[in-house]
Amino acid sequence: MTIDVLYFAWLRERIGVPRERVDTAAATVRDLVAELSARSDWHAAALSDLSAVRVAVDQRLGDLDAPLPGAREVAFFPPMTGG
Amino acid sequence: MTIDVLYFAWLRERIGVPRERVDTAAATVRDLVAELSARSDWHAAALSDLSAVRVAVDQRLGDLDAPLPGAREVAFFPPMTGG
Amino acid sequence: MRVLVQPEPFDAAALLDGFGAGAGAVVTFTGLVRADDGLVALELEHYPGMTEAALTQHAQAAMDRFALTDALVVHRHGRIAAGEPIMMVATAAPHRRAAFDAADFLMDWLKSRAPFWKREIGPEGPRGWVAAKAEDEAALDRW
Amino acid sequence: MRVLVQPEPFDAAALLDGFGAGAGAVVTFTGLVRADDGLVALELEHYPGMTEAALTQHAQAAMDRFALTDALVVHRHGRIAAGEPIMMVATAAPHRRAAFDAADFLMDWLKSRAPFWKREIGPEGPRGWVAAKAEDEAALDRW
Repeated sequence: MTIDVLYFAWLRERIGVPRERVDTAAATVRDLVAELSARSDWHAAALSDLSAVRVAVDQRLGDLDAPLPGAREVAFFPPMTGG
Repeated sequence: MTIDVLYFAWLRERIGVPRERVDTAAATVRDLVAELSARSDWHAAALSDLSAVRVAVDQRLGDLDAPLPGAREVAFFPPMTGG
Repeated sequence: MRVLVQPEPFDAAALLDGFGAGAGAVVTFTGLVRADDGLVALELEHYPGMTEAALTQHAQAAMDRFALTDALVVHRHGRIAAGEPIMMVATAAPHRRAAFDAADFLMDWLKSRAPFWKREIGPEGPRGWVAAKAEDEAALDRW
Repeated sequence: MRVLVQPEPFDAAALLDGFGAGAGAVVTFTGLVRADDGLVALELEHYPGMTEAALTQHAQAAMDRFALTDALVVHRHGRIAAGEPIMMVATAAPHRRAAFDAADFLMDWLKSRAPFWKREIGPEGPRGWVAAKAEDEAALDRW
Protein backbone atom coordinates (compact mmCIF):
# COMPACT_ATOMS: atom_id res chain seq x y z
CA MET A 1 0.00 0.00 0.00
CA THR A 2 1.00 3.63 -0.46
CA ILE A 3 1.11 5.92 2.56
CA ASP A 4 1.96 9.60 2.88
CA VAL A 5 4.40 10.10 5.72
CA LEU A 6 4.57 13.59 7.24
CA TYR A 7 7.18 15.10 9.54
CA PHE A 8 6.84 18.23 11.65
CA ALA A 9 9.11 20.59 13.59
CA TRP A 10 12.58 19.18 14.28
CA LEU A 11 11.70 15.83 12.70
CA ARG A 12 10.99 17.64 9.45
CA GLU A 13 14.25 19.57 9.73
CA ARG A 14 16.43 16.59 10.63
CA ILE A 15 14.93 14.24 8.06
CA GLY A 16 15.05 17.04 5.51
CA VAL A 17 11.61 16.70 3.94
CA PRO A 18 8.14 17.65 5.16
CA ARG A 19 6.53 14.60 3.58
CA GLU A 20 7.29 11.57 1.49
CA ARG A 21 5.23 8.89 -0.16
CA VAL A 22 6.22 5.35 0.81
CA ASP A 23 5.18 2.00 -0.49
CA THR A 24 4.95 -0.32 2.47
CA ALA A 25 3.51 -3.54 3.77
CA ALA A 26 3.97 -2.49 7.41
CA ALA A 27 1.31 -3.90 9.72
CA THR A 28 1.82 -1.31 12.46
CA VAL A 29 3.44 2.07 13.03
CA ARG A 30 6.32 0.21 14.67
CA ASP A 31 6.94 -1.74 11.48
CA LEU A 32 6.78 1.48 9.45
CA VAL A 33 9.35 3.14 11.71
CA ALA A 34 11.71 0.21 11.07
CA GLU A 35 11.28 0.60 7.30
CA LEU A 36 11.71 4.39 7.42
CA SER A 37 14.83 4.10 9.59
CA ALA A 38 16.44 2.05 6.82
CA ARG A 39 15.92 4.88 4.33
CA SER A 40 18.78 7.09 5.51
CA ASP A 41 20.96 7.86 8.50
CA TRP A 42 18.85 10.97 9.03
CA HIS A 43 15.69 8.93 9.27
CA ALA A 44 17.38 6.48 11.61
CA ALA A 45 18.68 9.24 13.88
CA ALA A 46 15.43 11.18 13.98
CA LEU A 47 13.40 8.07 14.79
CA SER A 48 15.90 6.49 17.18
CA ASP A 49 14.37 7.83 20.38
CA LEU A 50 10.66 7.23 20.00
CA SER A 51 9.92 8.50 23.50
CA ALA A 52 10.45 11.99 22.04
CA VAL A 53 8.18 11.31 19.05
CA ARG A 54 4.40 11.35 18.73
CA VAL A 55 2.50 9.76 15.89
CA ALA A 56 -0.84 10.37 14.19
CA VAL A 57 -2.49 7.92 11.82
CA ASP A 58 -4.93 9.60 9.45
CA GLN A 59 -4.73 12.70 11.65
CA ARG A 60 -5.63 10.91 14.87
CA LEU A 61 -3.10 10.45 17.66
CA GLY A 62 -1.99 6.86 17.86
CA ASP A 63 0.83 4.76 19.20
CA LEU A 64 3.45 2.36 17.88
CA ASP A 65 1.02 -0.50 17.88
CA ALA A 66 -1.57 1.30 15.77
CA PRO A 67 -2.48 -0.86 12.75
CA LEU A 68 -1.63 0.58 9.34
CA PRO A 69 -3.67 -1.36 6.78
CA GLY A 70 -6.19 1.06 5.32
CA ALA A 71 -4.31 4.14 6.55
CA ARG A 72 -3.46 6.89 4.05
CA GLU A 73 -1.39 9.29 6.12
CA VAL A 74 1.01 8.84 9.03
CA ALA A 75 2.63 11.80 10.75
CA PHE A 76 5.59 11.93 13.11
CA PHE A 77 6.25 14.94 15.32
CA PRO A 78 7.61 16.00 18.70
CA PRO A 79 5.31 16.52 21.72
CA MET A 80 3.01 19.44 20.96
CA THR A 81 3.67 22.89 22.37
CA GLY A 82 0.63 24.98 21.49
CA GLY A 83 -1.01 27.80 23.37
CA MET B 1 -20.36 60.54 70.64
CA THR B 2 -22.18 61.02 67.34
CA ILE B 3 -22.18 58.21 64.81
CA ASP B 4 -23.70 57.95 61.34
CA VAL B 5 -25.61 54.69 61.04
CA LEU B 6 -26.22 53.41 57.50
CA TYR B 7 -28.60 50.71 56.30
CA PHE B 8 -28.53 48.92 52.95
CA ALA B 9 -30.83 46.72 50.88
CA TRP B 10 -33.73 45.23 52.85
CA LEU B 11 -32.51 46.72 56.12
CA ARG B 12 -32.82 50.17 54.56
CA GLU B 13 -36.29 49.35 53.30
CA ARG B 14 -37.59 47.82 56.51
CA ILE B 15 -36.15 50.49 58.78
CA GLY B 16 -37.34 53.12 56.35
CA VAL B 17 -34.25 55.36 56.20
CA PRO B 18 -30.88 54.96 54.45
CA ARG B 19 -29.00 56.63 57.29
CA GLU B 20 -29.50 58.32 60.62
CA ARG B 21 -27.26 60.18 63.00
CA VAL B 22 -27.28 58.80 66.53
CA ASP B 23 -25.86 60.08 69.76
CA THR B 24 -24.57 57.08 71.63
CA ALA B 25 -22.26 55.90 74.36
CA ALA B 26 -22.22 52.32 73.04
CA ALA B 27 -18.95 50.55 73.66
CA THR B 28 -19.46 47.92 70.95
CA VAL B 29 -21.59 47.24 67.91
CA ARG B 30 -23.66 44.92 70.08
CA ASP B 31 -24.48 47.78 72.46
CA LEU B 32 -25.36 50.01 69.51
CA VAL B 33 -27.75 47.37 68.14
CA ALA B 34 -29.52 47.30 71.50
CA GLU B 35 -29.90 51.08 71.44
CA LEU B 36 -31.10 51.14 67.83
CA SER B 37 -33.59 48.35 68.48
CA ALA B 38 -35.25 50.56 71.10
CA ARG B 39 -35.83 53.31 68.50
CA SER B 40 -38.80 51.69 66.76
CA ASP B 41 -40.48 48.37 66.13
CA TRP B 42 -39.01 48.50 62.62
CA HIS B 43 -35.50 48.78 63.97
CA ALA B 44 -36.16 45.99 66.44
CA ALA B 45 -37.56 43.68 63.77
CA ALA B 46 -34.82 44.40 61.23
CA LEU B 47 -32.08 43.83 63.78
CA SER B 48 -33.68 40.87 65.56
CA ASP B 49 -31.87 38.14 63.60
CA LEU B 50 -28.27 39.27 63.50
CA SER B 51 -27.15 36.08 61.75
CA ALA B 52 -28.67 37.63 58.60
CA VAL B 53 -26.93 40.97 59.15
CA ARG B 54 -23.38 42.09 58.41
CA VAL B 55 -21.76 45.15 59.90
CA ALA B 56 -19.03 47.54 58.85
CA VAL B 57 -17.37 50.04 61.19
CA ASP B 58 -15.85 52.98 59.33
CA GLN B 59 -16.26 50.99 56.10
CA ARG B 60 -14.41 47.92 57.33
CA LEU B 61 -16.20 44.65 57.96
CA GLY B 62 -16.48 43.99 61.68
CA ASP B 63 -18.48 41.94 64.12
CA LEU B 64 -20.74 42.53 67.09
CA ASP B 65 -17.80 42.86 69.43
CA ALA B 66 -16.10 45.58 67.41
CA PRO B 67 -15.37 48.57 69.68
CA LEU B 68 -17.13 51.81 68.79
CA PRO B 69 -15.28 54.62 70.54
CA GLY B 70 -13.64 56.74 67.84
CA ALA B 71 -15.84 55.33 65.09
CA ARG B 72 -17.71 57.76 62.84
CA GLU B 73 -19.81 55.47 60.66
CA VAL B 74 -21.46 52.10 61.27
CA ALA B 75 -23.31 50.27 58.50
CA PHE B 76 -25.71 47.34 58.69
CA PHE B 77 -26.56 45.26 55.63
CA PRO B 78 -27.44 41.74 54.49
CA PRO B 79 -24.77 39.32 53.22
CA MET B 80 -23.33 40.73 50.02
CA THR B 81 -24.41 39.46 46.63
CA GLY B 82 -22.12 41.12 44.11
CA GLY B 83 -20.76 39.82 40.85
CA MET C 1 -4.27 48.26 38.28
CA ARG C 2 -7.65 49.82 37.78
CA VAL C 3 -10.93 49.69 39.69
CA LEU C 4 -14.16 51.21 38.38
CA VAL C 5 -17.53 51.34 40.13
CA GLN C 6 -20.10 52.99 37.90
CA PRO C 7 -23.76 52.88 36.86
CA GLU C 8 -22.99 53.19 33.14
CA PRO C 9 -22.37 50.26 30.79
CA PHE C 10 -18.65 49.70 30.28
CA ASP C 11 -16.79 49.28 27.02
CA ALA C 12 -14.89 46.04 27.55
CA ALA C 13 -12.92 46.35 24.32
CA ALA C 14 -11.74 49.86 25.22
CA LEU C 15 -10.84 48.86 28.79
CA LEU C 16 -8.88 45.84 27.57
CA ASP C 17 -7.06 47.72 24.82
CA GLY C 18 -3.40 47.37 25.78
CA PHE C 19 -4.23 45.50 28.98
CA GLY C 20 -1.60 42.90 29.76
CA ALA C 21 1.03 44.35 27.44
CA GLY C 22 4.22 42.40 28.10
CA ALA C 23 2.40 39.62 29.95
CA GLY C 24 2.06 36.07 28.67
CA ALA C 25 -1.47 35.39 29.87
CA VAL C 26 -4.61 37.47 30.21
CA VAL C 27 -7.83 36.10 31.69
CA THR C 28 -11.11 37.99 31.72
CA PHE C 29 -14.36 37.16 33.43
CA THR C 30 -17.56 38.94 32.47
CA GLY C 31 -20.77 38.50 34.42
CA LEU C 32 -24.02 39.14 32.55
CA VAL C 33 -27.58 39.47 33.80
CA ARG C 34 -29.47 36.28 32.89
CA ALA C 35 -33.11 36.60 31.90
CA ASP C 36 -34.10 33.69 34.16
CA ASP C 37 -37.78 33.43 35.12
CA GLY C 38 -38.71 36.45 33.06
CA LEU C 39 -36.20 38.69 34.82
CA VAL C 40 -36.19 42.13 33.23
CA ALA C 41 -33.34 43.74 35.14
CA LEU C 42 -31.26 43.66 38.27
CA GLU C 43 -30.98 46.63 40.57
CA LEU C 44 -27.70 46.83 42.41
CA GLU C 45 -27.20 48.85 45.54
CA HIS C 46 -23.67 49.57 46.72
CA TYR C 47 -21.96 51.33 49.61
CA PRO C 48 -20.35 54.43 48.09
CA GLY C 49 -16.83 54.80 49.39
CA MET C 50 -16.57 51.37 50.98
CA THR C 51 -17.26 49.55 47.71
CA GLU C 52 -14.48 51.33 45.82
CA ALA C 53 -12.07 50.91 48.75
CA ALA C 54 -12.88 47.21 49.17
CA LEU C 55 -12.51 46.49 45.45
CA THR C 56 -9.20 48.33 45.33
CA GLN C 57 -7.93 46.47 48.37
CA HIS C 58 -8.83 43.09 46.92
CA ALA C 59 -7.51 43.86 43.47
CA GLN C 60 -4.23 44.74 45.20
CA ALA C 61 -4.39 41.52 47.23
CA ALA C 62 -4.76 39.56 43.98
CA MET C 63 -1.85 41.48 42.41
CA ASP C 64 0.38 40.57 45.35
CA ARG C 65 -0.76 37.01 45.92
CA PHE C 66 -0.57 35.91 42.28
CA ALA C 67 2.28 38.23 41.20
CA LEU C 68 0.09 39.77 38.53
CA THR C 69 1.44 42.34 36.12
CA ASP C 70 -1.96 44.03 35.96
CA ALA C 71 -5.53 43.73 37.19
CA LEU C 72 -8.82 45.37 36.30
CA VAL C 73 -12.14 45.30 38.14
CA VAL C 74 -15.25 47.00 36.76
CA HIS C 75 -18.56 46.69 38.59
CA ARG C 76 -21.80 48.43 37.77
CA HIS C 77 -24.51 49.49 40.19
CA GLY C 78 -28.03 50.78 39.68
CA ARG C 79 -30.41 49.22 37.20
CA ILE C 80 -28.91 46.75 34.73
CA ALA C 81 -31.11 45.20 32.06
CA ALA C 82 -31.18 41.46 31.38
CA GLY C 83 -28.52 40.54 28.86
CA GLU C 84 -26.18 43.35 29.85
CA PRO C 85 -22.76 42.87 31.45
CA ILE C 86 -22.85 43.64 35.15
CA MET C 87 -19.15 43.35 35.90
CA MET C 88 -15.78 42.27 34.59
CA VAL C 89 -12.43 41.33 36.02
CA ALA C 90 -9.23 40.97 34.04
CA THR C 91 -5.88 39.65 35.21
CA ALA C 92 -2.49 39.60 33.52
CA ALA C 93 0.47 37.44 34.50
CA PRO C 94 3.53 35.87 32.93
CA HIS C 95 1.89 32.41 32.94
CA ARG C 96 -1.65 31.10 32.66
CA ARG C 97 -2.05 29.44 36.06
CA ALA C 98 -1.61 32.72 37.96
CA ALA C 99 -3.92 34.63 35.60
CA PHE C 100 -6.66 31.99 35.91
CA ASP C 101 -6.36 31.61 39.67
CA ALA C 102 -6.33 35.35 40.28
CA ALA C 103 -9.50 35.90 38.23
CA ASP C 104 -11.17 32.99 40.01
CA PHE C 105 -10.07 34.36 43.41
CA LEU C 106 -11.35 37.86 42.60
CA MET C 107 -14.71 36.47 41.49
CA ASP C 108 -15.17 34.32 44.59
CA TRP C 109 -14.41 37.35 46.67
CA LEU C 110 -16.67 39.71 44.69
CA LYS C 111 -19.60 37.31 44.96
CA SER C 112 -19.62 37.22 48.73
CA ARG C 113 -17.53 40.07 50.14
CA ALA C 114 -17.95 43.06 47.86
CA PRO C 115 -20.51 45.56 49.19
CA PHE C 116 -23.19 45.07 46.55
CA TRP C 117 -26.76 43.91 46.99
CA LYS C 118 -28.92 42.74 44.12
CA ARG C 119 -32.65 42.99 43.69
CA GLU C 120 -34.54 41.31 40.87
CA ILE C 121 -36.93 43.29 38.70
CA GLY C 122 -39.62 41.33 36.84
CA PRO C 123 -42.17 42.57 34.31
CA GLU C 124 -44.46 43.07 37.32
CA GLY C 125 -41.90 45.28 39.11
CA PRO C 126 -39.37 44.72 41.89
CA ARG C 127 -39.06 41.21 43.28
CA GLY C 128 -37.10 40.35 46.38
CA TRP C 129 -33.48 40.87 47.22
CA VAL C 130 -31.21 38.09 46.04
CA ALA C 131 -30.16 35.95 48.98
CA ALA C 132 -26.51 35.13 49.47
CA LYS C 133 -25.69 31.61 48.33
CA ALA C 134 -24.03 29.12 50.63
CA GLU C 135 -21.97 27.94 47.64
CA ASP C 136 -20.59 31.44 47.10
CA GLU C 137 -19.61 31.61 50.73
CA ALA C 138 -18.07 28.13 50.58
CA ALA C 139 -16.12 29.05 47.44
CA LEU C 140 -14.07 31.54 49.46
CA ASP C 141 -12.71 28.73 51.63
CA ARG C 142 -10.64 27.54 48.70
CA TRP C 143 -8.26 30.48 49.04
CA MET D 1 -19.11 27.37 18.60
CA ARG D 2 -16.28 28.69 16.47
CA VAL D 3 -12.74 27.52 15.76
CA LEU D 4 -10.22 29.57 13.80
CA VAL D 5 -6.68 28.58 12.83
CA GLN D 6 -4.99 31.40 10.97
CA PRO D 7 -1.67 33.19 10.48
CA GLU D 8 -3.17 36.68 10.73
CA PRO D 9 -3.61 38.64 13.98
CA PHE D 10 -7.15 38.31 15.30
CA ASP D 11 -9.46 41.08 16.42
CA ALA D 12 -10.51 39.92 19.89
CA ALA D 13 -13.09 42.68 20.32
CA ALA D 14 -14.78 41.80 17.05
CA LEU D 15 -14.74 38.07 17.79
CA LEU D 16 -16.23 38.63 21.24
CA ASP D 17 -18.90 41.06 20.08
CA GLY D 18 -22.16 39.33 20.99
CA PHE D 19 -20.34 36.26 22.30
CA GLY D 20 -22.16 34.74 25.27
CA ALA D 21 -25.45 36.55 24.62
CA GLY D 22 -27.95 35.09 27.08
CA ALA D 23 -25.26 33.49 29.23
CA GLY D 24 -24.43 34.57 32.76
CA ALA D 25 -20.67 34.09 32.61
CA VAL D 26 -18.02 34.57 29.95
CA VAL D 27 -14.36 33.71 30.50
CA THR D 28 -11.61 34.51 28.03
CA PHE D 29 -8.00 33.49 28.01
CA THR D 30 -5.49 35.21 25.76
CA GLY D 31 -1.95 33.95 25.35
CA LEU D 32 0.67 36.50 24.32
CA VAL D 33 4.26 36.06 23.17
CA ARG D 34 6.56 37.13 26.00
CA ALA D 35 9.79 38.87 25.11
CA ASP D 36 11.79 36.67 27.51
CA ASP D 37 15.54 36.49 26.93
CA GLY D 38 15.39 38.90 24.04
CA LEU D 39 12.87 36.80 22.15
CA VAL D 40 11.84 38.60 18.96
CA ALA D 41 9.12 36.26 17.73
CA LEU D 42 7.75 32.75 17.86
CA GLU D 43 7.30 30.66 14.77
CA LEU D 44 4.46 28.18 15.01
CA GLU D 45 4.16 25.17 12.79
CA HIS D 46 0.86 23.33 12.64
CA TYR D 47 -0.61 20.27 10.92
CA PRO D 48 -3.10 21.62 8.39
CA GLY D 49 -6.30 19.64 8.57
CA MET D 50 -5.53 17.80 11.79
CA THR D 51 -5.11 21.00 13.77
CA GLU D 52 -8.52 22.39 12.80
CA ALA D 53 -10.17 19.00 13.36
CA ALA D 54 -8.54 18.50 16.75
CA LEU D 55 -9.44 21.99 17.94
CA THR D 56 -13.03 21.55 16.81
CA GLN D 57 -13.26 18.19 18.52
CA HIS D 58 -11.97 19.55 21.80
CA ALA D 59 -14.06 22.69 21.69
CA GLN D 60 -17.06 20.37 21.27
CA ALA D 61 -15.84 18.21 24.15
CA ALA D 62 -15.69 21.32 26.35
CA MET D 63 -19.18 22.37 25.21
CA ASP D 64 -20.57 18.98 26.22
CA ARG D 65 -18.62 18.42 29.39
CA PHE D 66 -19.25 21.85 30.90
CA ALA D 67 -22.68 22.45 29.33
CA LEU D 68 -21.41 25.63 27.69
CA THR D 69 -23.73 27.87 25.71
CA ASP D 70 -20.85 28.86 23.42
CA ALA D 71 -17.14 28.40 22.88
CA LEU D 72 -14.50 30.07 20.75
CA VAL D 73 -10.95 28.97 19.98
CA VAL D 74 -8.59 31.07 17.87
CA HIS D 75 -5.00 29.98 17.33
CA ARG D 76 -2.42 31.57 15.10
CA HIS D 77 0.42 29.86 13.28
CA GLY D 78 3.42 31.20 11.40
CA ARG D 79 5.55 34.02 12.75
CA ILE D 80 4.16 35.92 15.71
CA ALA D 81 6.08 38.88 17.09
CA ALA D 82 6.81 39.31 20.80
CA GLY D 83 3.98 41.14 22.49
CA GLU D 84 1.33 39.88 20.08
CA PRO D 85 -1.54 37.57 21.03
CA ILE D 86 -0.91 34.04 19.86
CA MET D 87 -4.26 32.49 20.77
CA MET D 88 -7.51 33.00 22.63
CA VAL D 89 -10.23 30.82 24.02
CA ALA D 90 -13.60 32.06 25.22
CA THR D 91 -16.30 30.12 27.03
CA ALA D 92 -19.87 31.06 27.91
CA ALA D 93 -22.08 29.31 30.47
CA PRO D 94 -24.98 30.10 32.77
CA HIS D 95 -22.67 30.19 35.82
CA ARG D 96 -19.07 31.12 36.46
CA ARG D 97 -17.66 27.77 37.62
CA ALA D 98 -18.42 26.07 34.30
CA ALA D 99 -17.06 28.97 32.26
CA PHE D 100 -13.81 29.07 34.27
CA ASP D 101 -13.31 25.31 34.28
CA ALA D 102 -14.00 24.98 30.57
CA ALA D 103 -11.47 27.68 29.66
CA ASP D 104 -8.92 26.08 31.97
CA PHE D 105 -9.61 22.64 30.47
CA LEU D 106 -9.28 23.95 26.91
CA MET D 107 -5.97 25.64 27.73
CA ASP D 108 -4.50 22.57 29.39
CA TRP D 109 -5.44 20.57 26.35
CA LEU D 110 -4.16 23.16 23.85
CA LYS D 111 -0.80 23.34 25.58
CA SER D 112 -0.03 19.67 25.24
CA ARG D 113 -2.37 18.04 22.71
CA ALA D 114 -3.04 20.57 19.97
CA PRO D 115 -0.86 19.98 16.90
CA PHE D 116 1.31 23.08 17.15
CA TRP D 117 5.06 23.33 17.53
CA LYS D 118 6.83 26.50 18.56
CA ARG D 119 10.25 27.73 17.65
CA GLU D 120 11.89 30.75 19.25
CA ILE D 121 13.34 33.51 17.11
CA GLY D 122 15.98 35.75 18.69
CA PRO D 123 17.67 38.83 17.27
CA GLU D 124 20.33 36.40 16.00
CA GLY D 125 17.76 34.29 14.14
CA PRO D 126 16.00 31.00 14.89
CA ARG D 127 16.71 29.35 18.21
CA GLY D 128 15.60 25.86 19.11
CA TRP D 129 12.18 24.30 19.16
CA VAL D 130 10.38 24.80 22.45
CA ALA D 131 10.39 21.55 24.42
CA ALA D 132 7.15 20.25 25.88
CA LYS D 133 6.89 20.95 29.59
CA ALA D 134 6.27 18.21 32.09
CA GLU D 135 3.98 20.59 33.96
CA ASP D 136 1.81 21.06 30.88
CA GLU D 137 1.53 17.32 30.51
CA ALA D 138 0.75 16.91 34.21
CA ALA D 139 -1.92 19.63 34.04
CA LEU D 140 -4.00 17.38 31.79
CA ASP D 141 -4.30 14.79 34.55
CA ARG D 142 -6.60 17.13 36.43
CA TRP D 143 -9.45 16.50 34.01
